[in-house]
Amino acid sequence: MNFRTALLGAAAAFVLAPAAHAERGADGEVKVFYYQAVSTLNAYLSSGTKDVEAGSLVLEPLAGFDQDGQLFPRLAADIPTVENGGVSADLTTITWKLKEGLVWSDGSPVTSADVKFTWEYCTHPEGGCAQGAKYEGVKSVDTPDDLTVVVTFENPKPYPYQPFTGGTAPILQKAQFEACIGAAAASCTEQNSKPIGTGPFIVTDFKVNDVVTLEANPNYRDPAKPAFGKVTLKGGGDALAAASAVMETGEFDYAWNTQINPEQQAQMEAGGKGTFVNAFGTLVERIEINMTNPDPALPEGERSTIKHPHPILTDANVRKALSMAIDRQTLVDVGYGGAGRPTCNLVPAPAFQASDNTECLTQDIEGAKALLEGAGWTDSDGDGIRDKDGKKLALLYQTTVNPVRQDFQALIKGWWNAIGVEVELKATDPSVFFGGDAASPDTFQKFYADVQMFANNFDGTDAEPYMAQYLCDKIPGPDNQWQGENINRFCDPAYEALKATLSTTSGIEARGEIVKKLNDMITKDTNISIPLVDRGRFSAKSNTLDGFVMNSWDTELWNAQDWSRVK
Amino acid sequence: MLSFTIRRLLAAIPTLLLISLVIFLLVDLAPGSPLSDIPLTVPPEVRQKMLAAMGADQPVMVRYFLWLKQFFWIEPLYGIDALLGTDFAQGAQRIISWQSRVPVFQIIGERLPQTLTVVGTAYLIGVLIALPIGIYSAYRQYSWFDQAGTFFAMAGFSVPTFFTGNILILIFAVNLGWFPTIYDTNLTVTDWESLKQMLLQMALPVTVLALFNAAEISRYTRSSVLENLGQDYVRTARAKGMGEGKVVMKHVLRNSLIPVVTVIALGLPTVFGGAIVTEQIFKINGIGAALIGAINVSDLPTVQTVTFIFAVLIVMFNLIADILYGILDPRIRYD
Amino acid sequence: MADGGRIAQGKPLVQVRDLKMHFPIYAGILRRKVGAVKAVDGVSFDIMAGETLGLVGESGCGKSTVGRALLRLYELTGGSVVIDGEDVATLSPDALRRKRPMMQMVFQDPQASLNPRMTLAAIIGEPLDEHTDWSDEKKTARVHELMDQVGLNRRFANRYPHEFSGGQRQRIGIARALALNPKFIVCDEPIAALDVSIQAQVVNLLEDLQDTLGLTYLFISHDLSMVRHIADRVAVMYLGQIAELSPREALYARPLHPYAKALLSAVPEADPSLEATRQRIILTGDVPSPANPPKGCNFCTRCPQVIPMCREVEPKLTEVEPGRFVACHLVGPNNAGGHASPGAEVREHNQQGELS
Amino acid sequence: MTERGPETVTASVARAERVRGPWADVWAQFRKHKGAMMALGVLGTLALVCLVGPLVWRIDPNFIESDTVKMFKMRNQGPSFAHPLGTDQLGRDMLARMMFGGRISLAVGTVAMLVAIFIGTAVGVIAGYFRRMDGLLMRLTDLFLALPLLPLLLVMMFLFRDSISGALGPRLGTFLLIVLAIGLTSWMQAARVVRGEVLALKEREFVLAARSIGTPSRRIITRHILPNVLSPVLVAATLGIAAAIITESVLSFLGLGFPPDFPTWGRLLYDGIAEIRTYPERVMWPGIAISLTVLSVNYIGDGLRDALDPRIRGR
Repeated sequence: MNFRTALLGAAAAFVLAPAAHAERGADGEVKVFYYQAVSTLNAYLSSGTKDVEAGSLVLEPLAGFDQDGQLFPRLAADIPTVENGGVSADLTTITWKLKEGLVWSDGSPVTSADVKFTWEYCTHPEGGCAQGAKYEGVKSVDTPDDLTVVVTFENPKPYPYQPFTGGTAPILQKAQFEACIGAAAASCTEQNSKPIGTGPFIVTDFKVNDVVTLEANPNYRDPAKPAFGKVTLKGGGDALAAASAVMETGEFDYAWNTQINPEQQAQMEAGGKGTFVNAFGTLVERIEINMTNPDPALPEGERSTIKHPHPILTDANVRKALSMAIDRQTLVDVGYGGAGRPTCNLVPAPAFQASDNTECLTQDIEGAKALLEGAGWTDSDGDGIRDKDGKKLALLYQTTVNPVRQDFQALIKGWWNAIGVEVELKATDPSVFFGGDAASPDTFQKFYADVQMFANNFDGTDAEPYMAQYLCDKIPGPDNQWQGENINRFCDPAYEALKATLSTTSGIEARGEIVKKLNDMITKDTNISIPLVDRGRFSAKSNTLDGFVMNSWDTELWNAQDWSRVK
Repeated sequence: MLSFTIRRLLAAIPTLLLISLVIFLLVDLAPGSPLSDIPLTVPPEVRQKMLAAMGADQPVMVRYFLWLKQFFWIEPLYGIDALLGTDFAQGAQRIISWQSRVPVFQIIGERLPQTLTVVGTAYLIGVLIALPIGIYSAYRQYSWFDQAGTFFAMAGFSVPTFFTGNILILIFAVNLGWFPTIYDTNLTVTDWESLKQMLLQMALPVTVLALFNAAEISRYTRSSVLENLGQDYVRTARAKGMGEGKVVMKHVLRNSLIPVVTVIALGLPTVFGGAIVTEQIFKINGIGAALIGAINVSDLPTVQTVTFIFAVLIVMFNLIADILYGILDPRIRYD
Repeated sequence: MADGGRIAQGKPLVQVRDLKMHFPIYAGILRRKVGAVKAVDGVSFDIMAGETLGLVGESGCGKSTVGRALLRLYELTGGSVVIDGEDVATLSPDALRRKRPMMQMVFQDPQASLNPRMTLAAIIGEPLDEHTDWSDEKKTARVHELMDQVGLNRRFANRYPHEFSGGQRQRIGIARALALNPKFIVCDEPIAALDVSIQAQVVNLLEDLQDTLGLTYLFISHDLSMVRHIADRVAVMYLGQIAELSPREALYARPLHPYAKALLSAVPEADPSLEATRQRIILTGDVPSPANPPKGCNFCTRCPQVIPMCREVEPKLTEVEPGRFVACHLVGPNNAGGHASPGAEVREHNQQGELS
Repeated sequence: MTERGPETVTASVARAERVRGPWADVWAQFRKHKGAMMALGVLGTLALVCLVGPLVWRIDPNFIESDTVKMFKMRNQGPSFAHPLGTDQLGRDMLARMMFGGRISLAVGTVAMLVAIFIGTAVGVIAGYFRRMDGLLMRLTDLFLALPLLPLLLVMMFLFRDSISGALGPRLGTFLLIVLAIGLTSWMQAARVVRGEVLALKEREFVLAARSIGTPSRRIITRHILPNVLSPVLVAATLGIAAAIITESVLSFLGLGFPPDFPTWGRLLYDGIAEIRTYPERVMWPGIAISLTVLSVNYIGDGLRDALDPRIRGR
């Protein structure tokens, strides 16, 4: 795809462009479109990406991730490491220093008490904090002085940068939120809609699920920024309308997540009013394979549980053949265009932990047929479907209702039919599929199908919790109300051991090597998960918006303070 | 009449209570979870805590009675407080949206103006178009005007609004660029320029909705007028030598508009429902869009409250239609 | 009361005793029953086989209700209606259905009483469908026979009611009533909706049919001249009760009940000399509401000859002369006609009467 | 006592004296309605194409070239001799898909309407005819009218889809479920109209006349009430087909319609809207098909109403 490389080049050009702002608020209004409208600006009450990103215009964490996934200080003076003494040698404490002279938008100083309060706010048992995972394993947060925060972990943390980093874990002002802790969190409408922050903008008006109006923060730490005096963050509609509003009608300067089909991408780009920007992170569309038997004839409570191994998919050759039959580039060209790239890995980025496995990228129908033939799966009754020991190669293939996924289903069904596998398709409403309702038969955790397709990723750049999903004790079943994350019901002692090693290994490179091995065990070696497409972030940007840099590791609005109007 | 009205109002109470229970159970049975749109990166324990904080893990009847209390007691108290500056509510828990943690009535208050502006204007224009067309069509039955009017009406409710709406957007907003594609809810009319902008952004949705409404009402008007034109009293009036204009305007219209008025009253609440589709197509963040959005993320308090308000509207307008009929048609006596 | 209305000749086909038909009134917010419209309040009479009993009275006096109650088209509030030995008021639904063929009805509005979606043949044939298991041919033959009987051209069998004139429609209604060879027919104002020129034809048809088929009629009408023409005996109703029941000639020559007098004074005389001296009695006041009839005699509020007793005691229908029954305190068996002097009568000549 | 309707009598009489039965009158009147005749032609053509078309045009509507090079050549083609309506983004033949979708949409519309009309007429007649049932049934109707039908439909689809699909197979099961769900949520208007008519009819003397003859209630209803409510029911039915076809498309929107490899016009239209900028014809084909069908059905209803009303017919 030629235009994709062009896009990457364009993105790079913006990074290099000098930020030549003269004066705060001089460039007037910037209009931003989030087709999934913003519900709240408090990231601790909603982990919806749209809410986190909108909130990031106002609230900031101690450190954020840049476009390459590198941590950079926001409220912190610098990034603590073992080398600079910020992280203790036993990996149990991390000490953050706040920038000096920081003030909230109301003019009061930012202190370590605010940071500590934020931790208390999110870990209160009745608060229902959506980002509780960010503070997992934190034993205490101490404030030796106004500018110093010491986070102590219960166990050594090889990766101590989870708390207070990224758009999902911003710092709240203690004075404002003091009364909103615990069960009162939901009643604090005013606070959640108009939080006092340190970011470049402050909220002037908030219409729930509709539009947020912001203006430049008069107390922002860089007196020349932001260049825009006003931000309108509009919501509602769909991706196509969002893309059109930037690329065709020019009503908006930037539209988030404009995932539309490739033909329309090309047509809109030709209009010349804007460009699509993309960046690849860790979101991977994949087919997950059920290692247990989902046969509806089994009694409820035993269906899709480890009691009954899958009759055909436990055969590694079948899984491999299924993967070989897929042409991932075609999937990208049909469904994603610039918003995707084919991949064979569950952890496709950042580079230090992304496996170089590319052997699946070439479709090999004949090879798949031969593999099945060799494994004893032959078409003994001449109906076009392979069988072995009286078991037919017939699969129920489920996913969510989504035009791209239905196209994928149709294409993959065709390829699998070509290698002698019968496929029945099923599509479930996403709110049910991802709903996690233990009573519903259609959730992805219940997995009452043979294979299922969806996308998953991990927060930030640390893949450890992500790889932990494939541990034996995370298998969902009736005993844990189907809440586990190991939806393949994969269980391998070698994998368990390697994952344990990761938990005690520090050092980016060393951890990256382990993640690569874990990744290969799940994909290349066992094919229990068949990665298809690395889905990037894909948004539309007006040609008159300057300074925008796409970021797939933090919020897309991460550098809104640097935006300006093209002169 | 008064006794009838009071009796109907009293009868509406158990009906509404039953409706609220049915809606609550339905919405509760409906597939989906309030946490389905949060990323998979959020672990199960955190999800459990979030559910508990929403109160979503409570048994359904507990939530129902809490909702009843909030809807019929606490929210009115807040309403009184807001009007009179009193403090009867004393900070009692309001109906809070699970998704946004904002009181549902605040959301409704923010959304209603958009819906009323667009739906109200469309309905009004629809009625204004429909009446003359319906009357004249009936008066000149089988004339070319009637044929054209019939075709217009038929086409109006035959062509799905999501089809016409999208085509109109493509032609007039995208290709010609005459109208905006996104409805600006922050726009307030202060001067000629903003008025022009308002009219521009309302043009397409109002056109689509008004045509749809006009189609239906003009059909009713036509058949009602036709029925009356065939009555003896019209023949008598003509025989008396009364002018055609007077016959139609004075006699026929007065009698034939009675059912039309009730149809118009009955139609109003259903228009809110129909507007859901229009709001989706034209990206108007009105009450219908709020409902669809809430359904999509299983935001039960919002779905329950908004649908119940729709139900109240329907019951209310049914009553209004009945009373109107009684007032307008002397033959109808309710006691 | 027990044997009111019986006359010596013939044997009664229909015996009505203390017939009551009350329609409840609900009012108020809770729709409680607050009273009843006493449309028919204690009516008794007999109809002899082969005779025509005229039932007259002003609009709203309950005469049509009597007719419908007789055929149990309403569930009676009280009383009994014995037709040919069986009490229609208490028959089980099944027995009632079997009873239906012998008692039929001709309705007032020939337009409304015919189903606009059925052809003439289907309308006339409906009773046959319901009560016989005849073959189609036999039914068709019977329908044609009936059409001949009422003077309808057979060619019209497939037409719909709207294609006929009022008189023709009433013939259809009569043919339908005759289909099952009934003995007793209630004619509920059968001519009220017809042109005068047609009225005579229909009445003559009814008379002819009575002669040939031996029918018994209850002829309900407010047209006193027509009743005089067709009825053998006449009952005068006022406000749900019978005021007077007398043989036709006697009644028309010398009405006894003050109401009957007033009513009959409105009938024009054919003889111009008599017509010139006819004295019209104009009643004053309004008819009381049947929901709230006056205490005592129902007619006491308007009676020109009212005495204090009338306002206290309800008069009973008694035989004051052979074959003549009157419900009036002034007209006892001993003083029949004794108070016939028109002392308190108001004489007027204008036409604004209460009688239609 | 045999249960013979009036038609039998009429028919035999007709044989004897008149060749033209009442339905011939209806047809004669119907033919005068130009719009209705044209609509009948259009609908007939559409239905014929959908029903017979696939026997002639034998391309599998779900056929995708598994060889990706060939598949790419076949994608997004405009109208051509090989594909008169072009192909979609996966190279599937649009004509075949349209014909296949038409079958489902027409069937859903018709059957769902029948269900709705059956329930609506039954409720309306019972409520109007039997006083004791009136209050209860009308409250029930109000209740249904006041319910938010979208969630109701969703719940019905959710609760019963698996069990019905299990018993009858995913296609027949889903079909029945959709049809029943639409029918069960759209009978109220018909019920109210019918009840009103029945209340008025019940007071007409011909009903009284039938009772005096001894016609039992059930036959008064079938013989005298039902034929006279035919006109409003037909109007309701035409609107019902229209509504059902559109409701089915809305369900397809929400992913609760047929399986994804089972195209209906509603689903094709919805899929097409995502590509309206690049391939507007993908929206136009199903959009026009739905609109034409619904328009035709409405016109036919209009013509039928005129033709069935003896008062109009007499003029």
